[in-house]
Amino acid sequence: MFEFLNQPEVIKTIVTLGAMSLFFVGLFGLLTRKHIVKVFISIAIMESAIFLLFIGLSFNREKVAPIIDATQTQVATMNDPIPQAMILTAIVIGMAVLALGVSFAIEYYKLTGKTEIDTMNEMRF
Amino acid sequence: MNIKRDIPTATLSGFALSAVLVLTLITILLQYLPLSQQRVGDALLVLNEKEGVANVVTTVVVYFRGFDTLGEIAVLFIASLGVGLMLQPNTECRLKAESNFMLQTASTLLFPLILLFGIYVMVYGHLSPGGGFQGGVIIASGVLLLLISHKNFEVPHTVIVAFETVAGVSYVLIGFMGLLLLDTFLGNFIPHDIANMGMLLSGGVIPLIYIIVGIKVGSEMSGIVQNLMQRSDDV
Amino acid sequence: MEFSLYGLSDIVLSLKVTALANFFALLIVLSTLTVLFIAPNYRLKRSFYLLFTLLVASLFLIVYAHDYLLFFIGWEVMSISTYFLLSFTLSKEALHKYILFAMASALSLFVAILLLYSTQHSFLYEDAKQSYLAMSDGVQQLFTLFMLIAIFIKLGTIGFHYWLVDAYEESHNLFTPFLSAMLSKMGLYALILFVANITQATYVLAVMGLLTTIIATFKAIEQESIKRLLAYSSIAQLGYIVTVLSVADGMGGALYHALIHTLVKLLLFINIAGVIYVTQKEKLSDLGGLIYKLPQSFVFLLIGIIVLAGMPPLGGFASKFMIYTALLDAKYLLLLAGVMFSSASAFIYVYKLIYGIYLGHPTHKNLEEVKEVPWTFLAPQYLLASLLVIIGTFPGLVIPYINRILGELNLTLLSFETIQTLITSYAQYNGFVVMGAFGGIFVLVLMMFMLLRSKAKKPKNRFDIAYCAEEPNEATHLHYGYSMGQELKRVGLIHLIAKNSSKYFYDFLAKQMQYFSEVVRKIYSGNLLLNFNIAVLFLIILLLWSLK
Amino acid sequence: MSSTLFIALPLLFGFATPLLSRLGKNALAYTSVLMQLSLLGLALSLLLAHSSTTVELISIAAPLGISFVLSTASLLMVLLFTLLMTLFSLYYLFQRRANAYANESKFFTLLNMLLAASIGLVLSSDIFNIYVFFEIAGISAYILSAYSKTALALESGLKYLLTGAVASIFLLFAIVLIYLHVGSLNLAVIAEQFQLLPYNVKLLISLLLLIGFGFKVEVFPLNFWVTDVYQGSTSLVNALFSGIVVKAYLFVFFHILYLFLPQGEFTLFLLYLGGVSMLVAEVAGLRQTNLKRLFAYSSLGQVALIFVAFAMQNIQAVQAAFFIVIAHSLAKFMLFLALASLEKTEQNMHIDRLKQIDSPFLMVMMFLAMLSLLGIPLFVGFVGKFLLLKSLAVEGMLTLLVMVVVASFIEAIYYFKLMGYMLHKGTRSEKVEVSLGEKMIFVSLGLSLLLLGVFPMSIAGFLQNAAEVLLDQTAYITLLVGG
Repeated sequence: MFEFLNQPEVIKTIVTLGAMSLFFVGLFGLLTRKHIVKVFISIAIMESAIFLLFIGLSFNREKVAPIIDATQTQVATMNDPIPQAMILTAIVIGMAVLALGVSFAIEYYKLTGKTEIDTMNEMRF
Repeated sequence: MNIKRDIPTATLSGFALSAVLVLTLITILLQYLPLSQQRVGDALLVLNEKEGVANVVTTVVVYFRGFDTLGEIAVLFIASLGVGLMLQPNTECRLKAESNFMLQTASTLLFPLILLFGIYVMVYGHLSPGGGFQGGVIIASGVLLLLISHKNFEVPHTVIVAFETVAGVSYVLIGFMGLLLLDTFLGNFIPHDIANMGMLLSGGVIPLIYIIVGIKVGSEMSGIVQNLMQRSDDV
Repeated sequence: MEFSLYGLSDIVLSLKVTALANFFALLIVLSTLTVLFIAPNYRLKRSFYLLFTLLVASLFLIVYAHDYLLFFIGWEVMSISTYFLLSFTLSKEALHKYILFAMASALSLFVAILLLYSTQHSFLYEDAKQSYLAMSDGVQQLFTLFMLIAIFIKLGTIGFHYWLVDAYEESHNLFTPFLSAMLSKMGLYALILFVANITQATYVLAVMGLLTTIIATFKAIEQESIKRLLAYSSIAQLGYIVTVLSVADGMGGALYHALIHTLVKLLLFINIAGVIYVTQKEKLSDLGGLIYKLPQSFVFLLIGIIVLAGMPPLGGFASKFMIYTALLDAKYLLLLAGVMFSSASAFIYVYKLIYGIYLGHPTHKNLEEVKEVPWTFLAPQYLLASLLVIIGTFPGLVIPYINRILGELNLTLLSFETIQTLITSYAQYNGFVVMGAFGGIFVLVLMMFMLLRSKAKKPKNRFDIAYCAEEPNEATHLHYGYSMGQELKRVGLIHLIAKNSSKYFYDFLAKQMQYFSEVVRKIYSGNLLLNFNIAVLFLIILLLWSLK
Repeated sequence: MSSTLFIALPLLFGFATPLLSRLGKNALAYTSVLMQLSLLGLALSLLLAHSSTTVELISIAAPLGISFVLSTASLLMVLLFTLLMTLFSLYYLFQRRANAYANESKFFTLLNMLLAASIGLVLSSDIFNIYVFFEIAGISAYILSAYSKTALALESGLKYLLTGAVASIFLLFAIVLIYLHVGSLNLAVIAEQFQLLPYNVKLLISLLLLIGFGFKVEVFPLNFWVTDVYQGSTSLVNALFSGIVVKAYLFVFFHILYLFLPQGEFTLFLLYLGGVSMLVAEVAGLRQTNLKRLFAYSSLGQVALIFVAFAMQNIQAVQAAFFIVIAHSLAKFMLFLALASLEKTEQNMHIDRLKQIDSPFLMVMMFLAMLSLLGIPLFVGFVGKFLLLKSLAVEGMLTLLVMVVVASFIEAIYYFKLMGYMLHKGTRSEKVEVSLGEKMIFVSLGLSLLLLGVFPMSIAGFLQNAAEVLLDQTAYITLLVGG
């Protein structure tokens, strides 16, 4: 019944639409939310959207995971390992930046009691 | 039902901007994205045979794109340093209440299992899905479990620092060994016979590096989690 | 001497000894030596001399450069070293004013020479004409605009003189002679190069020159500060030169007047430097009656003002004579009338100058105790004054040198017979005879004065004004010269000139700039939401703009 | 084998800092300086060896894996970065007794990580690797910015971090699209195949890259955060930001641009973007009274000038760009270090305080730096500005020429205002102590500004070679892809 979903074109469309709607959510949050934690969440959502887009689009349904074992020795039928490696790296980096940002925000809040980015104006310019 | 509310202009404009951008992106992506493509990854799949590692993703992460991973470790290292700098351990900001006995016992029992699982994932990173990052994060989650269940639990700072220092230094040193022996940084200088593929001791330097990565990620994540935990009360 | 700069083969630079360069180099040497003569009277920091040396070096670079790049480098170094030299005495505002104009001048010169380079890829003077002709009309006008702005600022032409007067007034007394005699001459040198090498922007120069002479002359009349008065006088004198450069055969007169003006301004500024040195007063209304105390200085100032006013028999007359005949020759009668008008008006301020300082009554008590200025001040004045007298007697003396320059620039030569006579196409005069006649009259008058002087009543103190039915005291303005020239403001034109000032324009400009800056500054308020929104908007605009 | 050393050694040092700090209070500082000095020596020996462009492979042949390309252009940047970092460390050592940073070992870790990342950005030939170094440089800069943990510092750190995170999203997006369309991460392979892509895809990727790097190279509509970051951070750290970090980002952005971004209209657009950035920054800085913020505006202007020079895309202009890079790095370094010396007593100096300060030495040094920034002849700043304007004139871009000159004039207004304050005549109450070591650093920087300005031909050939190498994309592709 849902056979048509297996077509590459359809998968591509679904992945793109899904990832981009996630991206939209993140971008909307980034552009409108003021609370610092919400901004961080928005950034995280945008990053995830890109991860999903990448993994979803570079994944070929007809191929298998790139792990060689007794049953799978044919490299031609394996999926591209690079996107996975890249996203692994990117996730860790994103996480690290987020953790650092949150620690900045905590310390800033302790000093000034402010949580909204539009009220961060300690500098008199 | 009156759902009409005052929506700030900033929200509206933000909505409009993000909607327009995303719609444009979708149009371009849907129109032009290629379905299949000759990629560099396919070449790497072929090359992987030489290294005798079953999990090709591991080869790519640790070996073919080893410098990315080194950089990523550096990012994590700096971030944990930064978090440590910002939220310096303060013993007064701890959990206020002691958690109940069942939680304490269960987590004490679970922790060795989690540790073991983490180490397994780490050590078998070149054979099965998983690896240093995943294993390290699993270990850190075990530490987190202990942190939220035990009021006075603390991984000594010096232990964390020792682990991450030793791991970081040995990563770069292994890279230099490769440079000396094989004339390429991070070269696979330990014998790696293809016949051994699938065995625990295979792949030469790759599993070694992934274990180092695991130790480093585990200690750094534990450090970050611990630092954030210890500050979390007074916010 | 040709060489390339920066290891870049496409930039050919050259230094060349030409007659024109030698002429200006001679002026530099003269000014430097005379100025350094009076230096021992002042306690100056070592850095002053260092900067002064740098300044002189840059002047030589300007003069001997044979391409516009080296010229520009010299120009910038001159502006900056002058800045630091001025910083010893100038107030913050005046200093800022000076450097802004100097930078504007340097940067417009920079643009101009780059425009010149853009067509023929050469900075050399020889190629300048061709480069200019290769430009399109719009670029030609742009080039002329930038070049003339650069030159006019340095010359202090009216409208661009805002910095100059303050800088002269507040500069160190040692440095003022040099400022007036040399630095403004560099503007003149640039203008001569421009006119000779590239194009003669006739109408612009004529209008600017005439306006400058007339307005600056009347501005000078109303000044009370000696150095301000002389600053305006400098502007007016350079105005003559700008005017005469606008006509075809004006170069000879311009060079002649440049020489005379250098000598006379050195003389005058050193003279008043001496007066200020012994009296510590800088305003005309604070001085007076110094003729008996400083007789030698008086004589030099007298010589100076005779030259400045362009009266026979001294050198000033010769140069004015050449300017007038050049204008007459070119049938620019309106210009001639204007220049003569302003030249005649100059009598007022030169009289004000000599009266205010040396004649009349001493306004202050301590003026009665001053002594003649030290010999270090007098020695350079002897030299300069005798030069001026010699040129007045033998006006043809410098003609061969000027002819050499004119020949080099491919201009028509001046006629020359003997060194006593000055010959122009309209008239000629014998300087020796004129000097003899005037000298004879002068000796006669002097003798009469000496004879009658013994019969005149001598005042016992400075309040002893026998012919007044008043009893003056300390509060009374004894000095007749006080606010001299103010009454002229009743004349419509003079009132108009005195009332309006370029100050309003520049203040307005500065204020507008500040408002604008305040507005622009708002976007750097560090608001991240704004930044992100604008970034996305920027991306969207670019995307939609160029999407196919 | 040498190019990896430039990255791996500082990284190793960074990882090993906790170990070294156990050895004693000074061991860490001295070994750090020693390591940087040896890197500097290595870079200098490479410079003197005049070797041709070399490719250093990481575990696998060039187009497949990561490789580092050490050409004249990248060597120049490496040399500049190591030199500045060494001088920075030395300066820090000399003034350390008076005001050392808290948690000094972490400070040294961050410095070395920053050095490694900046060099990595310049050397790497793999776009994802560049992303990783982009993040390392960014994250160490965020922490350095927030290091003192005052409200101001934290605010600037947060702002820096947020913009950096957003920038990296756009950059990652671009990289993802590149990989999906081209199937490779190697710059040379991408350069080869990029022109074959559909126009709209090329456009999208270039714009995403522009936004991603635009935040970091401080180009006009994306640079509103910069002044806050400079104001909140300490002057010492600002010296690094404007001396090293921005330069690395600029270099890598244009390296990528020359290799595969669309030419023609896009470059013209970038040129005018640079011109507008410069004008806006200088106008905005006109009325500024906080010194650090003022220098931040000036940095924006100068970086925009470099942007214009790089965007010109011809050898002369790129050579000019390198000259301005050197001039600006040295001069801004000097200014911020001088400011750091002045701010020992009080942070966030107001322009009025310049009247009070009694330190002729620092004043003279600041004069030198400012005059060089303004492009006064005899200083190296002039050479760069002159070469750039000359090439603008030759190309007939008169509007841009006038724009740059007007912006320079506005910059002159506020720099001379500062000088006016410094030359203020009156009693000066605040005596500033400058130790001999600090003086030596200032003097060496000042002398290099003058010497390079008077004898620019000593490096002009090298810079021209660097410009040729940077612009020659076919050679780069041949080197990496082969044939």
